[in-house]
Amino acid sequence: MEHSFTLVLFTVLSQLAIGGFITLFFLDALKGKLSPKTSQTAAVGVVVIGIVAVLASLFHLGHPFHAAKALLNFGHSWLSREVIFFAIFIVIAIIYLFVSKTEGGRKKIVAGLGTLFGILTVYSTAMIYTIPSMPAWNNGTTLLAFMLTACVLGPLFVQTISGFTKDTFIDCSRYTTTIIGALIVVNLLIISVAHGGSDEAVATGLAICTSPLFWIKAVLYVLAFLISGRSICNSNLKNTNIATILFVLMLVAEFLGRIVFYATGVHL
Amino acid sequence: MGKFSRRDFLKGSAALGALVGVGTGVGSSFKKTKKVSAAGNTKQVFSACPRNCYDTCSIVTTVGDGTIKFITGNKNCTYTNGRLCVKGYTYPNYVYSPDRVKYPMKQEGRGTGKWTRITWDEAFEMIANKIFEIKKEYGSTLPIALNKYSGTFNTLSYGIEGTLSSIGYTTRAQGTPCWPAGIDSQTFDFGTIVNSDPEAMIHSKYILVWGANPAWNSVHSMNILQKAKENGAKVVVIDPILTDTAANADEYIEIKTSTDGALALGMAKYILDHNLHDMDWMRKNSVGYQEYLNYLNNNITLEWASEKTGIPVEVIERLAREYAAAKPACIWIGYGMQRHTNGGAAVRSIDALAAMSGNVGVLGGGANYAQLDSWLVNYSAMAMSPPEGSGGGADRMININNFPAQVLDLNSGDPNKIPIKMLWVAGRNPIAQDPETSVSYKAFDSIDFVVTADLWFNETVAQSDLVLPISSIFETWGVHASYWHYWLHINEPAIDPLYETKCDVEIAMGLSKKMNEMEPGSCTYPTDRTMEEWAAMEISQDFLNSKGMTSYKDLLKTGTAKVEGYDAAWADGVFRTPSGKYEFLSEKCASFGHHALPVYVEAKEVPTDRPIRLLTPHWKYGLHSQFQNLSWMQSVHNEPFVEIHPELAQKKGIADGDMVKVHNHIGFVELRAKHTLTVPKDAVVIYEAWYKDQKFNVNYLVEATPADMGSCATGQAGLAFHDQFVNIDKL
Amino acid sequence: MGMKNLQRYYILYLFLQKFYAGELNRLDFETWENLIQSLQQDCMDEENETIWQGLRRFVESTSEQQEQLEFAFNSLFVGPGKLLAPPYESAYLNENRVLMQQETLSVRKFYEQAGLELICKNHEPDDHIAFELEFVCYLLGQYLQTKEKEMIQMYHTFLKTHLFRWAGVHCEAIREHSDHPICLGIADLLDGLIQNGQTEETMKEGNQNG
Amino acid sequence: MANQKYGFIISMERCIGCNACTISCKSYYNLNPSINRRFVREVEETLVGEAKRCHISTACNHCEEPGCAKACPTGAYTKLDNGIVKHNQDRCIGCKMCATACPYGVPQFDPVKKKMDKCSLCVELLEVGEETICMASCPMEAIQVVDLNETETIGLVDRVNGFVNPDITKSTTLFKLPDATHTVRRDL
Repeated sequence: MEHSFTLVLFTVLSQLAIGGFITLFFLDALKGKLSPKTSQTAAVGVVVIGIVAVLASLFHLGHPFHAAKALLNFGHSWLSREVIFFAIFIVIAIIYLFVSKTEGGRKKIVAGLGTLFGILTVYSTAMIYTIPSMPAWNNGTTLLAFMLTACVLGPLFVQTISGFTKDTFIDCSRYTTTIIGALIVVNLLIISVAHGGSDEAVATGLAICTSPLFWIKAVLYVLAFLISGRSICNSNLKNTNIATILFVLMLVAEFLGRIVFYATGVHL
Repeated sequence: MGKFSRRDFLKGSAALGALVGVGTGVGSSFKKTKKVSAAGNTKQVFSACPRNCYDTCSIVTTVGDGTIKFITGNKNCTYTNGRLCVKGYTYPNYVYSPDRVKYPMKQEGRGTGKWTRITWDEAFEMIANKIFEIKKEYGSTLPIALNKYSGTFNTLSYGIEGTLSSIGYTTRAQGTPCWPAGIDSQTFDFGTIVNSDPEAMIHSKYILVWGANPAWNSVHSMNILQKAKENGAKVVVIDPILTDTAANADEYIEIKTSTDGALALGMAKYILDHNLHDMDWMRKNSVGYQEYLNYLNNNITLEWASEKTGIPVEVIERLAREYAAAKPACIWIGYGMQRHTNGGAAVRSIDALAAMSGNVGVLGGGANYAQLDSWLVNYSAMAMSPPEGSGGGADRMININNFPAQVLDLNSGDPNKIPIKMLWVAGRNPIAQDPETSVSYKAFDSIDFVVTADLWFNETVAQSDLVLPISSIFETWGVHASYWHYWLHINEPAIDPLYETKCDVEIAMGLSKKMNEMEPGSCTYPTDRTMEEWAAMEISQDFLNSKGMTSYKDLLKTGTAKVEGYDAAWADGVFRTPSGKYEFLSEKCASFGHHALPVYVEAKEVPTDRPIRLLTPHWKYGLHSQFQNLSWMQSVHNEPFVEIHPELAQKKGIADGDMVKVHNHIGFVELRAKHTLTVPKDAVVIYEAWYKDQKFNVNYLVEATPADMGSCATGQAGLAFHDQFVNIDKL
Repeated sequence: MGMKNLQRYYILYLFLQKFYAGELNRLDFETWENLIQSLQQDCMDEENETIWQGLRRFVESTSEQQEQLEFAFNSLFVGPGKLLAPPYESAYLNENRVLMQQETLSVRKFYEQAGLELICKNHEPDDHIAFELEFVCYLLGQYLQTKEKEMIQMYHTFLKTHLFRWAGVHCEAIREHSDHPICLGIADLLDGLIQNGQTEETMKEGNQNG
Repeated sequence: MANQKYGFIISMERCIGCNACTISCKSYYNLNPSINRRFVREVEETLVGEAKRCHISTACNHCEEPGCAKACPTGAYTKLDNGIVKHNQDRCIGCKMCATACPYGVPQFDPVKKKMDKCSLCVELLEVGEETICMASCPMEAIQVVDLNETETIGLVDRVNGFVNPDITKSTTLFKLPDATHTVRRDL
């Protein structure tokens, strides 16, 4: 697909921001496990990444200055919904910046709402691509893959931030390993579903399997899975440096994966 | 406006003084005006397409603000029904392309690209000087050659022949590449070419389209075929290629290339054996029928015909039975099947089949090839006499189909031969379109001075000393007739000529004026007429009378009018042969070295080292080197390809879409292979076309092999374009 | 904007106009050198580096190169081959690279609003750069002489809505297809004028806003 | 107006794949060279019976449930009562989602306007009782624009092998499939 790099940036970055925010919801708002500095820094990161994502997405448009018109078809268009949900998400993330220092219900409500709109955004993004004219995308794997991107990058992002803020390390190794495992399974699923589908889906499957980027991603997945898995039982590996390495590996892997996603989609 | 002199406000400027001294002043390109042009001010005028095409369409051009807005077909013409073809619709793109040749320009060293813009006056002076120089040295203008053909069939474009005639006796590229063998055949059989009005095919019960592809080359006739089919006629296509015409027919019969004569004779034999022939018609209207029938009886069997053509005996029998039973049945004889070393003989056999089965002179019947009877024009722009005292005695003819080789021969330095010193090219791109491209380059190199008149920069212009910019039909007057249908169109200018373009007659007048200024009496071309007057002079009184018109102005009301009386060609039984009858046995034919009867002539043998036949038919998005170069056409197609049957491709290890090299002893081309079941297994098909900015030129593979006939009616034999053999390899 | 600037622009536009009208193609080398020298003198106050780069290219061109100018000029702007850097506005702005469409007609309309019409209307496209430059010189000349505000306004609008909209791409085409120092210098000159125009535009806006 | 439902009927029996429709439409609407509103495609040679050349000419199929309208974030597409799927270019921001969503790949990105472009069924011509440009230009009269509510559709099909399944968005274009041509081929 043409002009897809801006879409790669938007989808991966928005999912990273949303994953990061949901992590804040759990670790900060619900459990209070993060230092104010970490949660503040992470929240700023979420907002900045979210805005970068929005700016990137504008470059995809023929007329970026008329982007506001994209809100008009909320009733039918998943793209309109995505835009609106993500805009609300960013606004809530900004509000969270101000309430994160406080304690109690208000913070939880804000974080909960942000999480809700974040999930709605990822769902809308996935639905944009779950369309009959793109047979390989037209199934649950698109949604699964997008959700998992958010799930894997979010906690790793917050862990990485906590490294910078010299916060105490929160161990998520079981969780991370599970999600990376799930990603590997979903990727196998995508290929097998494609191979069993229409001519165009088969062509997509073939294009994925022959893409060098896909194989680089596969290597990164396996590497990240091994490191993360090893850190479950090896307490020497439970530290923010390892988390940062995993974050970089998975971020690169998701970028490559998304490039492959757009490049191999075969239209009816 | 007045020129700007050094103004007070620019006191002290050093550059201004220098600049003011150069050229014209500021504002001198403009004049004062009060009006602001209103949008939406449109008018419609009649134009006509002058291309070398069966359909020669009348066009309605919508003009606004002095520019072409849109073009459509002229509904007054029932043949086209107000529709054009894909090529015609690209004309706005054609006229307004920034890449047209705009001004007269001269080149310092042919092929160098070092072009200088000159005025028309300078161009005329250059040409005139060269003519005088040649005349002085050789005592005649015979070393001046004209190579002009079918780039435009506007009758005013024959002004270029007139130009050369008006300066003296010159050398002419004579003949026509594409259809002369068939013309000769019909000249021997009927006396000349006359086809029934193609619109009358609607009355036919059975139509054999034999070696023609109207779906691509005569799309309005294709529509008539379709309507005839919907009326209940059976349409059968006989062709080596399963064309788009064949695809829309009831039946397609794949014939082995160059064996069409054998099929016609086989069918005639069956008809004779089963007493389905029209003895009465033959007795009354023909000579030599007994000899012909004897030849069928003694020499032809269906098994033989089947073996030659590759068509099963029972199919030939059925075809013959259906053809003879359907009344009326017509045959459309295409130009493809006569581009062979036995092509003329094949057309004679088909003519004979139509005649013996009683289908000549019948509404909805006929052996339809072409006609020139509708050209009720005076050729007044062409018919010029040489100046008094011209040397050389008469024009010298050289074969257009072997032009480069003949030029090289004349220029070989033999003192007994008058060489070609100057060449005028018009309405042609011979370097790209003639066979044996590499020989063409050599021939051009041997000529001192080359003038090319064209709208586009092409290979031939690149090899010229001087290029003259030509106006399109939308910028000039014209009178246009077809060699197939019977409509005569007038073409009035839709817009002013862009840049400094001129039509051929204006060039002739300009040159004449210059030559007579320099040497009074050296050119006879009249210089005192407007283009409208020239156009008016072209339309013959016969035509005006037959339509009840008093002047060309009446024709301007409808843009077009049909010459009547040709619903069924030869219905009056008056043939234009020496005997006045249809001649199965033609002494005239024999006098040109052929058999007097329409006998079978063996096809050219397939060389063992080049076993694959190369067919190079016309292309649907272009006409020779025209149209395929336009950006609109490029938006639907812009890459040459070779069609190959998957079985042949498999033997050669060529996958669909592979780059291949098609080559023979004279050259090669490289292009993409396209698998298709619609071509024969022993041939490949490359469509001839000129792609802008691409190296592709199929003529690197085409040898100047003459067809068997053509020299009687057109002066020179045609070209056996389809008797070419190649090898093909994956790259 | 200072009168001096406008006077200098007038000279530069006039120079470009003469160039595109083909009138500098056959100058003898001495006349050419004198012209360029005096052009440099006139441009002493010019601060735009691109314009100076162009002027320096002119000086650097040798007499052999200057003799070849016409060939280079024709292959870029005249033909007979495919134009490598078409000198027509519509060749860049029309979607089909087709001349004499609405793009050309809107230039025609502009001329008409200034009370002018091309003598060769409908024969040469109105949007040939030589005509556009001549028109620019006309407006500027009128203003410098009469100080009529309307003229300078039209001058700015014409540059903004026509010449400057496409001349940049045209300059790129020259750079891509030519290595002739004079043609490259012309591209620099034109680009420099566009840059100055943009700077002035921003300054003007700044002034208005401020 | 309300009772009309405009749609295309394409006679593949008549279509010869010449692209006259594409070019005349391009000329009338002065489209960018890189985009077209009509598409002429070669379809399987063995579509009906023995192998032969087969073409299909289509434009926007003015679907009953247009995928473009669902995908477009600005609501630039509207399915009108008269059957036409109208694209309002003033609203378009050039996000290209419609091109992805349309099963036929109809909307195209105009690189100059930076907006999408597609067939409007020449609505302004239809409204004054004239034929669409493609219909009036086709030299084979293979293209018809009809009121589908008033037209006999027996013998017509809504799908052609090799062209996309009409079920997804309920394409309204109907086709007359070509008859089989009896062919006699040489054995080699």
